Amino acid sequence: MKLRRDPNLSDPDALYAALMEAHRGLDEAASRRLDAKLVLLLANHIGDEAVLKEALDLARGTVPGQDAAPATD
Amino acid sequence: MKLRRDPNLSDPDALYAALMEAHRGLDEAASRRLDAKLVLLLANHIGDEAVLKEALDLARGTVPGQDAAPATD
Amino acid sequence: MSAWVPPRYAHHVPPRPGGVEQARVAIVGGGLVGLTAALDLARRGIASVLLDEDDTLSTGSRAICFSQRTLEIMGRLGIGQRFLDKGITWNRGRVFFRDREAYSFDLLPESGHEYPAFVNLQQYYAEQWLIEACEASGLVDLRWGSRVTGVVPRADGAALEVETRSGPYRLDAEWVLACDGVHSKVRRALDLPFTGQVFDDRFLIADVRMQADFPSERWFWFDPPFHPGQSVLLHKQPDDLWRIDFQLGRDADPEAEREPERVRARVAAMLGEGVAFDLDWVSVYTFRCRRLERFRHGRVLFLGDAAHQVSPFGARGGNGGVQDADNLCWKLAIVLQGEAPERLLDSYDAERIPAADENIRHSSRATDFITPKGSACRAYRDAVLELARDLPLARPFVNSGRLSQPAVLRDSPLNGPDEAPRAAPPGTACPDAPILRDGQPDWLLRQFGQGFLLLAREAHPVKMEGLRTVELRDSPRPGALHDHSGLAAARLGLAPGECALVRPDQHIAARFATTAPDPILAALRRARSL
Amino acid sequence: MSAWVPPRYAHHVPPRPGGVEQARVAIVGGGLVGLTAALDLARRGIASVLLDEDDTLSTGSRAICFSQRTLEIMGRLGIGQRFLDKGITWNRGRVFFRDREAYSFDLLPESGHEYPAFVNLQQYYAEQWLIEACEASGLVDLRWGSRVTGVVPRADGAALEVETRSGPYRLDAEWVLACDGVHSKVRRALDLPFTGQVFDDRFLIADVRMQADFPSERWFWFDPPFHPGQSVLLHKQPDDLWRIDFQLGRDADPEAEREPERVRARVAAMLGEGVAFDLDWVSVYTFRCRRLERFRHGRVLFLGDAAHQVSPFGARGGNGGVQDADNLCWKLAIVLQGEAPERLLDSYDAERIPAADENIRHSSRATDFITPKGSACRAYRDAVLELARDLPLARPFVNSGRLSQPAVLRDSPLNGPDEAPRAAPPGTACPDAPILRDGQPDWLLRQFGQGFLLLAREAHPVKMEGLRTVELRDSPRPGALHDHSGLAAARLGLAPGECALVRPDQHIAARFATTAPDPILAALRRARSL
Repeated sequence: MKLRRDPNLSDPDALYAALMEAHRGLDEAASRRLDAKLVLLLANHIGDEAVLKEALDLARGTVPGQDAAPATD
Repeated sequence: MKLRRDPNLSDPDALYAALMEAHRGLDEAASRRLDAKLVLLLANHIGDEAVLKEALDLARGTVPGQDAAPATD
Repeated sequence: MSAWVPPRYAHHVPPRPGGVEQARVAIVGGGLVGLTAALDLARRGIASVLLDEDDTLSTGSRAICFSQRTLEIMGRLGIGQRFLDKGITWNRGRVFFRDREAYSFDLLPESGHEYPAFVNLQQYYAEQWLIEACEASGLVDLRWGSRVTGVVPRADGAALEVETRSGPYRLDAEWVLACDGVHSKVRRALDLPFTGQVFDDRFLIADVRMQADFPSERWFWFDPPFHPGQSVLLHKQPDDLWRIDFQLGRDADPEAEREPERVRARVAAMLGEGVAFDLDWVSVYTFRCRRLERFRHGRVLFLGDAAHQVSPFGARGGNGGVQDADNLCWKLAIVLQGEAPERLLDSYDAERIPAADENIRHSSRATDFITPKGSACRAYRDAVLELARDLPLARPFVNSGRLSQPAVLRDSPLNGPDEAPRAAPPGTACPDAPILRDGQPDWLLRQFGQGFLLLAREAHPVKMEGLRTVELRDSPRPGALHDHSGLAAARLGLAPGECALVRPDQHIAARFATTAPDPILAALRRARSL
Repeated sequence: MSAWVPPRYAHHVPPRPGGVEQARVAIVGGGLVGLTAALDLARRGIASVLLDEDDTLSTGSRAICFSQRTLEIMGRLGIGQRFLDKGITWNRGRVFFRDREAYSFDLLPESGHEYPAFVNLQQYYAEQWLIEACEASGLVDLRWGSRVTGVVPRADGAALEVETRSGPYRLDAEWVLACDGVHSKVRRALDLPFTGQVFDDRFLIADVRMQADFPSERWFWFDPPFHPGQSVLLHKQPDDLWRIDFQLGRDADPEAEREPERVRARVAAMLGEGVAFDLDWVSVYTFRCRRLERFRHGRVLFLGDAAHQVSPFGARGGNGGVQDADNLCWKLAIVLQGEAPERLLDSYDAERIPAADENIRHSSRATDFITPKGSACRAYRDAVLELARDLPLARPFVNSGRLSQPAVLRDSPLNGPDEAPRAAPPGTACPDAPILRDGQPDWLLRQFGQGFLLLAREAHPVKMEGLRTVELRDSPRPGALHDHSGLAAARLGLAPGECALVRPDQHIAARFATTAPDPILAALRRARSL
């Protein structure tokens, strides 16, 4: 399986807002743990190591985007 | 769909090591961005808002674990 | 091009200073929303008295972006073409992060609409055209230089204390529409709480006059080299004016930031050396996202900023207020005309409070994205922007303002059945589409008029009381609209034989699988709270 | 119980001080690994000279946890039962985070093995039993008080300079096994780089003698209240001894931390007031994870800590070294016996370097988890521990040491075909299982002896040169092993008619769908590098 690179959420704003709300009021260490937990929970849910590696490479910026055309949508 | 609560990775140590390796040498802000990117990439891949909400609730600790039995495996 | 000089309107002179006058409808506030309401009522044959403390138009670009839905409303009111002729049409936005473009987007990739996604226009032009149309209607008593100093609500209306240069008087109105803005005197007179979220960041608006070759696009910079750590928004306006919004941060000194030399330095840093420009208007502002608990208080109804305040990101202030007027005026008109009970006006709350909440939600989220507080918010914001260039999946998260969309009144008590659910469910503003009328190109929404309407595809409904019928046909037919492109049927999701009940504000009230009259008439009664 | 007093062995007196002696095999270092190698060679009929600079056993618990695979090797060498009789058997581990248990785990939930997952035992007991068995074999020339001061490699062996109390001498050995530990003199004499990752944290080991009712489990605390911010590991040993490892952090002063009163205070904080205990042994250590580039250098071969160093988390030091000996000795024996070419020894590198890398990888990862550096590492570590109590999915991430598992020699050049891939592919240490022999309960691995073996299920292979055959039968049959529980077939993944070629070190070399002799003999040749 490959990591999805197309938008795949019905309401990305709602997810983003929920993430921001979850971090609200946390101290720095707790905020970092929250992200770490999310990464681990979501990674475990996905389970597919190839997908996770692709996500990690993209997050690190070590893989050039496959979208070589001008970045428009 | 529900968030998987059972171990679902063939090599969790390898994923964990890859995460640590990805963070190595990053300053605090870059390290935070890396986690944020991972959360967003994985969340988009999953796409299912109910699963993501469950993960967010678990990460925040706002939902009691469903595993009420003594924590052994 | 020389600077535009606003008109001055004559101060109203009350015929009997110190006396008492009557009005069926008093509108407080002659800005964009109050004028729209006055014209909408006039189009429905309802006279109103409009009170405005000033004697001229607003200054500066202000509600610069007029959305497609607002333009359609202005079209219904008869002045849509003026917006098209004068306004700067744009559909494309570009987002920059630091020193490069993150991505660009089209707001309305589809053609086949009379109006574009947005036009940019100084608010004063819109006000001027509305005033001209109000005056021409003969039904709007425009009273400039008239300050409301007191409001006493009553069961049958409200008593307004009005001050003029020539002295005070009392205006007893059966209905009061409070359109007097974010610092609404009516709201304060009624001592109504106006609560919500406070944002600390200060912003600077500069209207800059110059010859420049930026395209007609919305450009948004996150953390640009010329204004590090902050955001900047650029919009083109008519008359060689450019609107620039600079985020200033929380610690900015508003007095110092208004100094022309300081503003000029900021603009020069952005435009680069050697670009000549004049400052046309400058404002430093902060904002909140808040609203009244209810917009209807008996015979006093609140519209626009008087009812709800949003952040400027998303052009949801002016457009939201125009939709308030669009929603309220047909209801008030048929109540005054005896065709509906007064309780119909409760649906103004039921419909426009969710819409206001949607606007507040979107504009709050945009503000959180544009002015991230705390390391997590900033990390996610910058993560999104870094990913957006290469990864389409990240772009929906980029939030430089969710630009105003017409509210879908999903849960309205006025909505009837959805017998054939496809596109455009009940509560949706009816989408426009090109049609042929008698073989001539025209637009669907232009055919709607000001009343209730039954829009049927490939059907010939029986005549029903209080309901005009419009037939959409797949091929030319006398007296029917020819949906030659198929876009009308597609956007409405109407199969042959199906029909939709459309309200006077062009929102779909109900959808029917057949043109059998009983359910249609039941829905028409429901849409009038009968 | 009084403290155990280690034996003293007589210093070796060279017959001709200053002279030259010969040996086929010289083993440098009489610790756990050197003694295991000497005994393994002896079991195969190969005599060796073992040189150790000291005259007694090691002190303290040291390589405390002996894994199942090590116990099986000791079983093959004839001393497995002593480990079972004396050692503390444990299968369960508990992990605590701050003030509560995060979870617990079973290392070997399945029964049907002669040996448990681990026994805990002071290293000196293992050494003592090995020495006794070496002495009894008559094939090991144990030379105590013999320090190697120089090594000169040659094409046909190496010249060792040996110092004794009675004077020096030279030992010309055809083969040298360097088992002289992390500070290997042989390695230094050959000037071989020994490189890898440095870890800065200091740890304290305390062997504590007390009467306590902790169960026979491995307990690991992350950030416990009695030792905040650090980790602690508790293991039970025989003789009322308890091994406690305290993480001390990077800035600890090793001299000060060794002070008995300081150690006593740490132990008392952990055990609580009123628990009487004696300190038996104390050590402060740091560690690295590193290895030689190659373990074979001509006729000099490196084993155990002399070849590779790991962190102590996971019990991979001692167990890894014992597996080195297990891997090397049969190869060296058949080379010396003329049954295989010298190049067979290259497979020691090919097989044990990946195994060492696996041990280093696991122990490095555990160290990273136990001693997180930087905010991201700590956040993930604590996130895992917080989630682990309620969510099974988080538990596999908890890494308090990945306890030693036998290496699977997947990519070994000695591996033959896998004609019927199921469980236990070529390269796997053959799993044990209960069987009946002549109706009597016994264990599968006990039947294997020291040579190559063909293990067939429900088949009667023809007699093949150099290959003993063992038949597994589903029902009793004279001369065959009765797999009464079916566990042998299941764990080996052998269907009826299939067979597996097993090496002298009990590793599966190849698997066959039938007992046709040609492919089997080809695999046997390959497993001997012929």
